[in-house]
Amino acid sequence: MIGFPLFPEVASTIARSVDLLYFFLTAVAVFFSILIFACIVYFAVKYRRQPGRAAEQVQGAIGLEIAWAAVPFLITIVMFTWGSSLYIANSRVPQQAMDIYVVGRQWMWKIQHPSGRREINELHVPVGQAIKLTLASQDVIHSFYIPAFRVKQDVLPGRYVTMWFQATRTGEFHLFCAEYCGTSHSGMIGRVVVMQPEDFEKWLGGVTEETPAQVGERLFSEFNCINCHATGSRQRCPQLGGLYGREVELEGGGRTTFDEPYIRESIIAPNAKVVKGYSPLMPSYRGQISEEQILDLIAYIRSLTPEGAE
Amino acid sequence: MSSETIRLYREHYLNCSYGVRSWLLTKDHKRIALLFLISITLFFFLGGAFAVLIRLELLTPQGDLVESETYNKLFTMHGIIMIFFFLIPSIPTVLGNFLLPMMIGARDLAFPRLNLLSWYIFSLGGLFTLGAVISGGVDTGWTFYTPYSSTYANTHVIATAVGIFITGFSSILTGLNFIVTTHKMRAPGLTWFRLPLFVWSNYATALIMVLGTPVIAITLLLVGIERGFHVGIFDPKLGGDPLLFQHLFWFYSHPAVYIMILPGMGVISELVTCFSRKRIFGYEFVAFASLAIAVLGFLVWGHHMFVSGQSPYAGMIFSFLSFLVAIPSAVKVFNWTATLYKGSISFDAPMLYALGFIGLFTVGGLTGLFLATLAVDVHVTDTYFVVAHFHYIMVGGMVMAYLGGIHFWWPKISGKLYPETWARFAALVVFVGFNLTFFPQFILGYLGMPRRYHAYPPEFQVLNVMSTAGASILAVGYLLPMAYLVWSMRYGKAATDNPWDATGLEWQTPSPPPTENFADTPVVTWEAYDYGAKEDKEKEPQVA
Amino acid sequence: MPDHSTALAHQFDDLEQQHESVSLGMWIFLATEIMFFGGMFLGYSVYRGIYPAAYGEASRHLDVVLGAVNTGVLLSSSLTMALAVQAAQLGGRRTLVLFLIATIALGSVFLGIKGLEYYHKYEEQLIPGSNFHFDGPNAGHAQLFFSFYFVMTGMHALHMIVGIGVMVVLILLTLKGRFSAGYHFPVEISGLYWHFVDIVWVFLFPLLYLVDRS
Amino acid sequence: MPEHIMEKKIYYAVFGALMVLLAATVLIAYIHLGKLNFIAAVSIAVVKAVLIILYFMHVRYSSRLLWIFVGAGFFWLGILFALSFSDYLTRGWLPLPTGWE
Repeated sequence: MIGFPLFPEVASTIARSVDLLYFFLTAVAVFFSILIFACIVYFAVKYRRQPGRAAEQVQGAIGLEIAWAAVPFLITIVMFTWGSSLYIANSRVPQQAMDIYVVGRQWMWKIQHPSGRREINELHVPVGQAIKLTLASQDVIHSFYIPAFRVKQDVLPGRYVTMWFQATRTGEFHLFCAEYCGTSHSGMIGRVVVMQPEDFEKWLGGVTEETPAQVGERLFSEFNCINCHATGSRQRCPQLGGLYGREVELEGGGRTTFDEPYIRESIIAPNAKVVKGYSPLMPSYRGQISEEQILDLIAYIRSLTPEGAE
Repeated sequence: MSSETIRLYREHYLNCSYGVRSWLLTKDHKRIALLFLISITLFFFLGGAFAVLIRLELLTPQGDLVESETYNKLFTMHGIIMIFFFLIPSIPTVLGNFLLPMMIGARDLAFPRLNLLSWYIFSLGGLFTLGAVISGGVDTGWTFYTPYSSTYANTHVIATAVGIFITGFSSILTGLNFIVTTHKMRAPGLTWFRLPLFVWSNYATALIMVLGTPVIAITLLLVGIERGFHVGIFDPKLGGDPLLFQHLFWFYSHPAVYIMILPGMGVISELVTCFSRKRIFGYEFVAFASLAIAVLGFLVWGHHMFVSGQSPYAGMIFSFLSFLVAIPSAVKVFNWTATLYKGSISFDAPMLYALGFIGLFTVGGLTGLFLATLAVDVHVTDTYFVVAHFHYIMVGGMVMAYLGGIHFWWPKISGKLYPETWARFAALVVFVGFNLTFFPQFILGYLGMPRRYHAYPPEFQVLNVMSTAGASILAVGYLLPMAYLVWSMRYGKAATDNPWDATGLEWQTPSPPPTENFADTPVVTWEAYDYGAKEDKEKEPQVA
Repeated sequence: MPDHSTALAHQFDDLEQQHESVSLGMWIFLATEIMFFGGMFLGYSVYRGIYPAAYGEASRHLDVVLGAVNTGVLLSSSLTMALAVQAAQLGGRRTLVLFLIATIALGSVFLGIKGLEYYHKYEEQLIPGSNFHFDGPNAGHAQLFFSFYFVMTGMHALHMIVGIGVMVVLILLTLKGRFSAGYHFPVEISGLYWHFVDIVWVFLFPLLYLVDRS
Repeated sequence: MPEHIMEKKIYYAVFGALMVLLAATVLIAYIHLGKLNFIAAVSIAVVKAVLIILYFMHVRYSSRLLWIFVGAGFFWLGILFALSFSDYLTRGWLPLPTGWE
């Protein structure tokens, strides 16, 4: 990789489309820069001060003023429309995306695969597969940035954000933290390793670690969640099996999707949104549980099947 | 010449009284302008010293010159000092203070005591910030993003925030003074559409200062409270929203960019007309473009937050509004260029700066479009692309305009001429050095080099070395004017009242002007930049 | 006619120009104050939107009676201030001083009641920070409400203290005979400032005390 | 601009109106109206503020320039609120995470 690159690698499905827009913007910028530079140089030479020739007073021209306000306006409308539609299109996560959880903290990225494999400052992904990242920060704001994929997302404390990408070629790419986060901000870097699916499977299988769902199951007892949420008891709290991804009705009206943010909120601030028919009895686990543990619990809850289905 | 000898004994604002007291208690806007000139020059070179250290550190990818902690403090202090203590006050408090009353035919600003107070407040805020620097510095970045600044940083956040908070009042007082002065103190006959465009642009700047600055004040106050008492206002652990800070911060800090550039645009309008001997092309459009920028500038702050977790709908609204603010800037550039058409152009040093400004501002403005475009901004935000873009606006634009203005009005301010050859040479050095420093950073940015990095991957080194080389040239370019302007105060040739043969009312006063500016209040019957009439008059045979 | 030459500053041509400049300047200053308080109002509103229940609960810990009485007191002080300005316009120095004293008195009553309320909050451990105590599941978000309560009312009270200081100076200047029917801008712009502080409270009262009382 | 001296009568009338509005705002707060409670509270506050600005602060009899600057302060406050809430009110619109604590 050492050398003198002038353009970043193109390694994701969206990279080309972003580059195309970038080339358009560059073309517009170059055109207008050259136009202005050329006019300045031409006028400066042609109308340089010469004895015997005075300046000719030109007051202005309404037509020109309208033209050079309207033309840039129209061009920016194109930029806006193109940029926004591409942005919206790029933020739509494909259905078949593989879930990977990321926790940022000063100053490292902790990454967790659904199979249980964990890694730090490295992200291994298979080529040609859409990857959906769910990210949280343990402390300050970070930003997950992979230049070769043209993706970047600030990672916030107290909230989940998502991003996705699909790598188009194998190789190693830079992973940066792009939001200043303190002393070792520039050390919060790593690499994204894109592998052939077979190699990726091999890599995944190479280590036998507990899967997040298994860790979550253990935490489920350790944090005494099981005392109330055990399968079979339905007096005090809702059944968790099979709820993931469904809409639930809330006490006091309203509905919400039973997804990662809602599960997280229910652990940290259980009584903010209580499912209809239940009382706000659950204690808050704020401060007692780490972001990674919450992600494990979510993985476990996702793995639960509805009662009686087993 | 006999007029020369008379000049020697004439009383003016510099020699009407002597001693430290006469300066520290002055209510004369011209003396206060010089007090500001001295203060912000000190801050400029301090901020510049930090910049030099940053560039030296980035010469090698390993980050081996200073520790990362030190590096973080360097770029933070560079940003804070350059933005709050140099760029924002620079043209308004120095050239604006000096020229605004003279340009509108007034004896002083509307509130001279507030004007002096503004300098004291500025100095107090500056001392606070310097105190924070000396006692160890601050490392949050000039943006003070929470919760890093409110909870995690171990440096002198509160002292620095207090310094900026105090300085904000200086900005408010200056803005208030300019608005009232422009409305109420114009000479008879000087209607709004006869005003020099420098006055329009300073008026627009003053509006932003007055309406934006209080918001940064309360924002920093809340950060201080959060940091001191941990009540949760910006702390997600206690239910706060860090993005609320970003909204409040950028509500001021984006318009603050226009505080920096608008007065520069005003200077350019004066310079381009004078050295082309022409009335400005499309006066009304340039004038209203200033006001449009001041208003639209308040509607675009969310483009700093496209990847921050802000709602994508808000992102689209802000993206659209950001494109709108590009239009008045484009209109200005086209009008300046058109002003050259059929002019009689001379290339004195101020004009070189002005032409440099137009070119660099064009590049800076056009690259701003990349950052307003949502899909591209996702990739380039928080990279060196942004760094390059805003330096093109602020250093390529604003500092060029400031230097051009200082040169142009130096004869009026000091009563002395600067050495023209040296000045042209310095202008070229600045232009070359600037481009070499910051153009490579656009490429670095699209390559993906994040900003605020103390160490970086080795493949970025070549471009970084170019940038550092440019910075050394740029440093020389800034030191040169400092040297010869100081030299000229003592050894320069005495300036005539109107060495550029310019039209503004300020040139109708003697150089340097007397304390009261005008012996009699002038009555204005002509348009601004009436160079045509001036040339015609000169063509008429002089009647003895 | 009183002598105007001492009142007219050298940079102005006449008193009318000076008068207009001064009152325009004051209004611009008030615009900055609107934005200053506006930042706090924005923070307050954002969290009220996110945590309506906690805001309702926390707000019920404030004393409506004291708040309403204080609003009445402050509105009365605005009346006396308006009358003071009128007295100044008419050149009545005695009435001017009396009305200024009345305004100071009412302002002090307001601050006294405010202090009493703060003291109650202190006793109830409702001051945000390490000693904050609030029953129920919404404690953390109630703390946010009280943070804004103290910051906003505290900033407001600080403005009142400044206003009272200004009025003391005005009284001294009046007694020295500085003001007349022709020259009284300082009284007038101080009045503007005082009314502005009143307006801030007009919004603070319902937003802080009456969030969810029904 | 000749100075306009208002009659005492007007001051008292405005003061009376302000006190009535104060009573109204307290009373309405105790009637359950749902979202209207908030709207009523803010509307009454706005009316009170306008009364104070127009009469106590003499803006009604002031130059157009003053009207512009009075308006500008509130207009800019409106910008701050409108665009900030363009974010907060639309965050839940997309199936994007809204996992607020």
